[in-house]
Parts: sequence; structure tokens; C-alpha cells
Amino acid sequence: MDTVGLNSYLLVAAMLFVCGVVCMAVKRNGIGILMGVELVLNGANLNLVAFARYTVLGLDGQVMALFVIVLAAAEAAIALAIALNFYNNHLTIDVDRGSELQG
Amino acid sequence: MQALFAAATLQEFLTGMPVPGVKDGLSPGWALALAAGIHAALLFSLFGLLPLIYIWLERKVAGRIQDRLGPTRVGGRFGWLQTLADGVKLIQKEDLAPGAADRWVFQVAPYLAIVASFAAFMVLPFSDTWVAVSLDASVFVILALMSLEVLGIILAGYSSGSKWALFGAMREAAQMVSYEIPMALCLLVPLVAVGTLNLTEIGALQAGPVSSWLIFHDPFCFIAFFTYFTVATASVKRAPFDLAEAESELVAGFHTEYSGLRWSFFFMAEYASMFAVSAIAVIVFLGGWHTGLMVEEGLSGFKGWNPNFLVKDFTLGNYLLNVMGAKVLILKASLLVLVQIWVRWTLPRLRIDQVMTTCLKYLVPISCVLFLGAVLWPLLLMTTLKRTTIMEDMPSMGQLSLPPATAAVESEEMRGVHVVDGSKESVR
Amino acid sequence: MFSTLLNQILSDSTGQPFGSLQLFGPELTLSAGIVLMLLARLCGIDRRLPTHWIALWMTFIAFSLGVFQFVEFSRSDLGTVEYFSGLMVFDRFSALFRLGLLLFLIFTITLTVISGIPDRDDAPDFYSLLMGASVGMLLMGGANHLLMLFLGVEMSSVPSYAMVGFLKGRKASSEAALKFVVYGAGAAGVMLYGISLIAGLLGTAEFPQIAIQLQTLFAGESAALSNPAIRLLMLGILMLLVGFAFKLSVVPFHFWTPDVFQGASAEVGGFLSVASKSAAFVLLVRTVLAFVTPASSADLGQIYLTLGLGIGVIAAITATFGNLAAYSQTNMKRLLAYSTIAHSGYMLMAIAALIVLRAGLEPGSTGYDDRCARAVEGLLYYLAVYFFMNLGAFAITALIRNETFSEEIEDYAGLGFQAPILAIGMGMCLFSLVGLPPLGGFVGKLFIFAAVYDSGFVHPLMWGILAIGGLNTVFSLFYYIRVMKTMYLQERPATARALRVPAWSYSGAFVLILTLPLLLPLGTAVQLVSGVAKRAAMSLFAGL
Amino acid sequence: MTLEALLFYLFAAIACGSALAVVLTDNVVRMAFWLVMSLGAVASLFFLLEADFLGATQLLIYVGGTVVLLVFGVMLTATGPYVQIKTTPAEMFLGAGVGGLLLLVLASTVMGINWENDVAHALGAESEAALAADTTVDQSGTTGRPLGLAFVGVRPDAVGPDGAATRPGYLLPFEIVSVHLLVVLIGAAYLARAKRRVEPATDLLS
Repeated sequence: MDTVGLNSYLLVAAMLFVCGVVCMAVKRNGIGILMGVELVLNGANLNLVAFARYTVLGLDGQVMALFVIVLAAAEAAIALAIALNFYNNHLTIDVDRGSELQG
Repeated sequence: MQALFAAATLQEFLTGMPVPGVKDGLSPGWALALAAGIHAALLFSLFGLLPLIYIWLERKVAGRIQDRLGPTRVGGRFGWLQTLADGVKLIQKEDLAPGAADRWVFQVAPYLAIVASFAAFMVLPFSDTWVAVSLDASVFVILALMSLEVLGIILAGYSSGSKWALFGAMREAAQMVSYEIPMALCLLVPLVAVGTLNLTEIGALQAGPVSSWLIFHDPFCFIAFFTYFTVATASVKRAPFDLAEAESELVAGFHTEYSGLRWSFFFMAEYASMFAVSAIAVIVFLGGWHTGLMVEEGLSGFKGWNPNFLVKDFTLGNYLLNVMGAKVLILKASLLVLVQIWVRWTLPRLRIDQVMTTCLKYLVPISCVLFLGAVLWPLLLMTTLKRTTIMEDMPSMGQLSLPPATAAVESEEMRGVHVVDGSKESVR
Repeated sequence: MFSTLLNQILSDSTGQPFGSLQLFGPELTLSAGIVLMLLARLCGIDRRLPTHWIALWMTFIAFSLGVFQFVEFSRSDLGTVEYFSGLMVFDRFSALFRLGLLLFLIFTITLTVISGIPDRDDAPDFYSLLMGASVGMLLMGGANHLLMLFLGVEMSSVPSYAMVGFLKGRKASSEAALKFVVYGAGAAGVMLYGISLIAGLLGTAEFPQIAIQLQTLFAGESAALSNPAIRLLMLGILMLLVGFAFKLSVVPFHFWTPDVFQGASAEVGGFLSVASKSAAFVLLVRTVLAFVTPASSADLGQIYLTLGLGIGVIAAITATFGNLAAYSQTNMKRLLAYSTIAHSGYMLMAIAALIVLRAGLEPGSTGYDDRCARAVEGLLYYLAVYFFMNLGAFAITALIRNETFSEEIEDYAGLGFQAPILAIGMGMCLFSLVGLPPLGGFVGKLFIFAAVYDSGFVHPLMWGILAIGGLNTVFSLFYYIRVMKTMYLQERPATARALRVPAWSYSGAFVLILTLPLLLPLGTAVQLVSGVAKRAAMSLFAGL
Repeated sequence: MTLEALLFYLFAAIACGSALAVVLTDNVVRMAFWLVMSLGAVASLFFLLEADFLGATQLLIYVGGTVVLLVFGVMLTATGPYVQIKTTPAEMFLGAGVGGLLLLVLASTVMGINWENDVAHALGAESEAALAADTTVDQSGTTGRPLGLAFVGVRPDAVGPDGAATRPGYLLPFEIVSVHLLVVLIGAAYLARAKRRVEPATDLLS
């Protein structure tokens, strides 16, 4: 318990990942699902940074994590624009509520 | 831990202190925790005290500008204790939450705002070696921490269950997206000149006469200061950018439904943030804790005075110099706060679309041009004057690391080796 | 330090005749095109010079650069060139893919000009998104690093989300975009988690290093699933495959495809169906070759074999599902979406064959390399044919929509006589999609099935998959024929809008140009195309 | 227990607990609040992992940017006073089951590996390339500079015996991601703005 190693960080990351996946699965609201995605990406980032600290992956892990943060922001921006557009057309952001497409 | 705590000096002193019930006295870890606690308490007292003074100042200045006297009764002729009396009143008030509010978020939101505002103080250096946490990328960190305050405000506005508050929150969100970019870009302009993100190093580089302040480093820095100050005013929601509260249109904006202590938290956060952005401006542009009158150089012999103090590396002379530095910094920052107050009672409020136009359509391009200019400036000087600054004694990339590429690498390696060795220096 | 960097970027520092920037020319041209379109709008030039000319010209320049590089590179006899300090790789495979994609982009832009889907105001936005997504796909084609893999996938998907929602006033379009972005972001997240596990376990993210690290990591120990490191690796690979499966709309990650294709305009559907899929397949080939190496230990080979067979089974299920679900469709775009799923299944069979062949090797040997190359060659050939037949089908759908304002199959009644050029073109595309003998699709299927047959010698299950693939071809005939039946055997209702698309109009010429290559396999063209594909495929294998 | 371990457990608990709260909460705004707590705790973990630049980026872009964007989205699309997401107990049960299983698999795998002895040893000792690049991020936590250098394509932290860099420089992604951001910005602006219609486009191929 005294020393915190790589395993502990990976465990936290796994927890974040699983919470994100479950969140994506059970929420219907578009923005709720996006929050799940953010959790998943954060789990991955925590993995990368922990590996960067403890293994030979080194700085590359941090570089990748930085890119992920930037890409996630871009993705969130597009997703939000699409959600707003969807709302303008449907007056809801429930993914299931859309009725035009029988999917 | 990578961050260099100012508490490390105190930790050394506290380690091994006899504690009843513990065999070897205080362990290093707990000593650090205790030292950090003491430092946090010191910082928090400043964090609490500054708004108290600024609110009084605001009322006095507002009164004078409107040809009134302002507070005159509590605590003598000038109403010194007016804010304290207000505070006592606010604590006694009932803590209300409207029925339509999302009660739990409503109650938590003020804490989010005040914690974010306080966290910014942690990385703010007050003097040469006076900083709670010395980080290498402290400019970046402080911007990040201050951006969190907005979240508290948005959540507060949204959870109030009132349309005025919601409008205020949405305006704040829209305003935030527009001011953050020019703010960061303007801060980058002087950073290009010094080549470091560490506020302590930036401050230390501006020792000497007024001409060595970064605002006078090149024309772009000069303009960048005013641009930054404009955007910083927007970032702390002060008039003419106080759209989030806009008391003449939105009752009181995001804090319409708040009362008592939680309401006062927002005010504490606002005034503390005013100080924080001003202090950043002072450190990055206006010479930090240096008077600019060469007083420090005159007193530098005083530094090692009374060396045989209880704590290692601690001298009374150095301490007194630091006190002076901190006072200079706070005074300079307070002057900028005074300007913000003055502006508030002078200029009319902009509309939200005008705010966004100002920030996005004008200030972003302006700051981009400034940034580009700052990057090209050394090249221009190199081709004409054969050096990177106009005057010889100006702070430049050269002082820290020259030539930029290799020296940066070397200094990085040196620093890395140094700390890996295990020798824990306190604050640089 | 910086001077060597500049040297590496601008010219040769390692004795190679290609500098990084030079190799990156087409991507840079496309990026410049995006900026140019933006500036043109800013200065009001787009009022006088339509934006699609800028897009078309920049793409054409990029394509010419690609041709130039391809020729130069073929002449120089180099195997592979890593550029940008090993982040990207350039070989005949990526050069060919780049050519194909840029040509496809030219076709797509021409189609949008003819069908007029972005109007004048929105054209800069649309073409920026289109070219931005293409840059991402080009990155996917040459990715040599896990970061570039993720970056490429993101760069190609995120603009696609916006493109799907481009008809923003339409309910269906915005709904399709929301579904796409939500599920796409989720799949990308899972994929990234897998990448983080793999990179962390192996301590590297570069493709060439991955093989070396795999070898060293599992050299001494048993590489059975009881070893947690192997389990972690497999979890990572599975999560990576989830991302790919989403991009390729492989069952069970296909559910977004019909909705998205129906909601998006047919032009965007064609782009997603061909460009995005082929980029993902090319990237998948690279990933597979990085992970599945004959040099890995025998235990690992066994696990990879299972993985390959699993992918084969999933490919068979995907093809079957796509074909069966297409039966009940009444909307043309939805039908084409299910057809896309089915074709992903076919092409995934080639990947499965590749994995099985590679995994079945004894450690260290290169015996099956020629057969592996044949699997990749088959995939490339299929992609080349798929380019024409699928884009053709989507383009004709778009052209018919422009005339009749409908994409329902029942509204196609009697088109065979009213617009013969469209109907004949559609017929050729659909029969080629089925894989009927004289057309290009037949040869493509033949190549892939041959590769699957080869892999059957490693594990007989692949022969079963081959049989399912063959059966599927028969299944698919019926629903494609239904469309033809509606066009030719049903009377056009008197109330329906009349079509006037003569063969000598822009639309007619476009359809002709797209569909005529499908007839080419009749002659020596098969050898020509397959020769290029073969050389490209062989450049991936050092042993050949 | 050292201070570092204490801080780790504190932030890890906040991160995991808040992530769980994101899943269990039905109210979107509260979800956003818990998300902020979780992401903030992850940023603190970054600081603990000696990645101060990354921690600050996480705070600035994720917590200060992305989440504000999400909350903004909630406010713009809220029909009722507070958007509630109803999750049926059956769904929740299924989600909990599948999630628990996934967590079990991941956790057992991750905890089963002895990183210091098995993996690092195997990779470090036997692989030439890994040995050369065997420089984990230096312990000072001042990663801003090495990160910046890596972005312009120079890797002083990973230099082989012959003086050549053993790890890639990231100039290409650093530059190309700006193209991506530009495209995304164009797309998002297009989708979010109201349609300007001047005249219907009639002239094709003009």
C-alpha cells in the first residue's frame, strides 16, 4: 500500500474507462453520451501518462496524451454543433427520440 | 513530487520536531503537510484580506466619481471597516435556495468558483522566492486554474432555476469562449521575449531599471499589455464587460438567487481574481516585485544579514527584502485594480454581441499580429543591430538560454540531472 | 540539431532521394486548398470564381504530384521510405492508395458540381470538410505510428460527421449526424484505450518497433493466454479492432451505417462508402502486418491464428447480414448501405486470410509471403473496382434524386426507358456489385476468394468461410435484381415526374466515365491493374 | 504511508467516485459537475505523474473548455427546467453487470502484470532500441520544454549512442492537427450558424 506503482494508476484508468463505456451504453441524451466518451478518453490518457512515467514509453506517452486532448476538444466541438442542429430540428437531444430513420 | 513547494524550507525545520506519541518526531511527509498547511493559511489570509480592502476601495472610488462620499461611518471617518461589517451581516443572513433550483448544484457552485480563484494564488509568486508552488509552466497553470472559476459561475446560473440567472450564465459562457484566446495570446508575446513559462523566472529577469520591464521590451509587448488588460477585465467580468451580472437588465445575473455567505463567495472570488489577473500583468509586463528604481541593487548586500537563524538557508535580510518585494508587487497590482474600478464607474456596459465582436473579431487578430510581430522582432533586430534587444541590458532570450535551441536543451538536461540526484532545492 | 531536422524535412539526409516535405506534397496541396477556399470567401472571390474550381484544381495538382511521386518512386527501386522521422511510411502500397483516393476525390467533387449539393454559399464549407477528411485518409494510408493511426482516423471521421449533417435543415440528416458522431466518438475512445494499452505494454508506438518488442517481450516466456501480458495485449488489439470495425461497419458495429447513409446526401454516402472504407482497409493491412509477424513466438502465432479465424467468421457474418438485411429495404440509399456492409464483409475476408496466412507460419520463415501478398493484392484490386461500382451507384442515385426528388426504389419504376443512360449505368454497377462474370466485381471477388482458398491450407475453417462468401454472392443477386426489375419491368406512373438525362449531358458523360471501367476487365486490363496492385502489395513484404 | 501515496489515493478516489457518479446521476447538469470533478482529479494525477504541462493542459482545455462547451450545450438544448435522463432499472442492471465484468477483466489483467520485473526487464535488457531510449521522463516534472522540443521534431531525451534520435519527433502531427482544427472549426461554424440564403443556386458548372 505504501508505494504507488504503475498498477494503481492503470486500475484508476480502467475504472474511468469502464464508467465511460457504461455511461455511453445507458444514457440516451446525446450530451450524456459525450460525457461518457470524455471519461473513456481520460482513462486512455491516464494510461498513457502513467506509462510515460513508469515504462520505456517515456515522453512519447505524454505527447500522445496531449494530442488526444486536442483531438477530443475538436470532436466535442463538432458533436456539440451537431447536437444543437439536431435540437433545432427535433426539439430534443434524445438519440432514441429521432424517428425519421428506422434504426 | 515534482512541484517545488515553498513549504520545503519550513518542512526541513519541522522534520524531527518532537510530537507527543510519535517516536522519531515528525516524519518528513507529515512535516511537509503541516508546512503546506501553514503556507496555505498564510495565503488564504491574503486571499481574504485583499477583497476586503478592494470592496471598500470600490465603494469609496464609486462614491467620489459620483460626487458622493461613500461609506463614512463604520470604523472612523473613512469607513475603513465597512466591508467587515458587511461580512458580519452576510454571515448572519439566511442561506436561501429557491424552490425551483437544483438545490445541490446551487449550493456547491460558489465553492467551485472560490476554490478556483484561490488555487490561482498558489502559483502566483509574490517575491523572488515567495511562491507557494513553483512550477515550470506556471503561466500556463495559472491561466488554466483561473478558467475554472467560470464553471462555478455557469453552474450557479444554470442551477438557480431563474431565467435571469440562466441568461447570466449563458452570457458568461459565451464571453469566456471569446476572451480566453486573446488572453493567452497576449501573454505569449512577452513570453517569446524571455523564453520561459515560469512566472518566478520572468519576474527575476526584470530586475534593474524601469527600462528592463518587459512592457518596454519591444513595441509589441507594449501594445500587448493594454490588450491583455482589456481582456483580463473581461475575464473577471468587470464593467464594461460585466454582462454576466448586468444589474440593470438581469437583476443580478448569475447570482440573482444567492444570498448570504454563498453570495459573498462570488464577490470574494471576483475581487481575488481581479487581483490575480493584475498580479499576472505586473509580473509579466511591469517588472514584478522590482521597484524599477534600482533599490534592490542598492540593498543586495543586505541579503545575507543575520544568517544564523533557526532554519537553514534562511536569513533575516533576505526575508525583509522579500517582504519589500511582495509589498511592491501588491501595490502595483492594486494600482491596476484601481484602474479596473475606475473604468467600471466610467464606461457604459457593452452588449453581449459587442463583447464577442470585440474579443473575437478585433482582439484575436490583434493579438495574433502582436504574437507574429514578437516572433519576428528579434530577427529584425538581428539583421539591423546585430543583437536581439534594443538596449544591452534588457532581458532577452539570451540571458536565459542562448542560442535558444541548444541552450534550452542543455539547461533542461542540467535541471533534470540536478533533481534526479535527489538534492531537493527549495524555491529557486 | 535543428539543421539536421530541417535537412530531413526538406531534402535527403539519409541518402534517400525523397525529402519528407516532398513526399507530403499531396497532403500539403489539399491543406493549402482548404486555406485558399477560406481566403477566397474572405476576399469575396467566391462570388466570381466558384469555389469548386479551387477545390478541383488543388485536388488535381495533388493528384499530379501523386502521379509524379508514384512514377519517380517506381523508377527508383526503393522498398520503403520512412519520413517525418518514422511517423509515416511511403511505399508503392501507400503511393497507389494515395493515387486512388485523390482520383476518387476528383470524381466526388465533379459529382457534387453536377448534382449541385452544396449551393454557392455553402460550397467552401463543404469542400473544406471533404478535403480535410481526405487529408486524414491520406495519413491513414501511410501511418507508421499508433499516434498517426489515431490521428488519421480522427481526422477522417470528424469532418465526416459534419458532412453527414450537411443538409442541416433536414430532420433525417441531423439525426444521422448525431447518431454518427455519438457512436463514432465512442468507438474512437475505445480504440484509443486499446492503443494506450498496446503502446504502454510494448513501450513503443512505432509500427516497425512493435514487431521487435513483441519478439523480445515473449521470447522467453509462454505466450499463452494465462500470461497477463498476453491478455493485456489481446485486450488492446481487440479494442483497436473495435475502432476499425466501426469504421468498416462490420457486424456488430454496423448499426450506424444504414441510418447514416440514408440521412446523408448520396454524394456524402458515396464518399463514406468508398474513401473512408478503403482508407480503413489500407490502415488495417498496415496494422496487421505490424502486429502479426512470422517472427513472433509459436504460442503467439496460435493466438493470432484464432484471431484471424474469428475475424473470418465475423466477415462471413457481416457479408451474410448485409445481404439478408438488404432484402426488405425500400430506400435506395439504405439498400446501398447494407450492400456496403456486405462488401466490407467480403473485403474483411481478405484481411482474415492475410492474418491466418501470416500466423500459420513457423517463427522466422517467410514461406507464405507470396500468398500474403496475393491477399493484399486481391484487396487492392477489389477496392479499385469498388471505387467505380459503388461511386457509380451512389452517383446515379444522386442524379435520379435531382430529377425525381425521391430515393425510394418504387419511384424508380419505368426509368429504364425514360433515362436509359442512368438505368444502364445503375445496372452495370449493381451487377458488378453482385459479381457477375463479365464485370469488374467478378474479378475482384475471384481474387479475394482465391486468397481465402489459399488460407484454407493453414486452417480448413477458411474454406467454410469461402463457401459462405460464395453463397452470399448468390443471395445478393436477388435484391439487386429487384431494383432492375422496378426500373425495366414496371410502368412509369403518369403522375411521376419525367426524367430528362440524355447521354450527352454532363450527368450522362459522368455516368459513362464511371461505369465504363467496369467493362474493362474483359480485356487485358485485368493484368494491368492487378500487376500494379501486385507490385504495391509485394512492396509490403520484405521477403519478396 | 507517504504523502505521495496519500495524495494518490485521495485523487484516485475522487476520480473514480466522480466517474461513477456521472454514470449514476440522471440530471445532465449534475453529470457535468461530476465530470468536472473527475477530470480535475485526473489532472491532479497528471501532476503526481510528473506531467505538469499535461496537467495544466487538461485543466485548461478539458475542464475549462470542453466541459464548459458541454454545459453550454445542455443549456441551449434544455427543454424542461432540468434535463433528466431516465434510465430504466433493467438497463442500469445490465450496464452494471457488463461494466463490472469488463472492469474485472481489465483489473485482473492489469494487476497481474509485474511491470518492474517482467516487462521493463524484458524490454529494457534485450531490446537494443529500447535500451537506447530507456529514458523515462525526468523526475523534475518540468516537461514543458522537452514536450515543446518533441513537437518541433527534436528529441534530446532519446538520443542513441551514435547521437541520432531513437524516438520520432512529432513535427508532422503538431502541424497537421492545426489543419484538422481549422476544418473542424469550419464544420462546426457551418452547422451552428443560421442558413444564409441569398439566391438558390441554379447555375451548375458555371
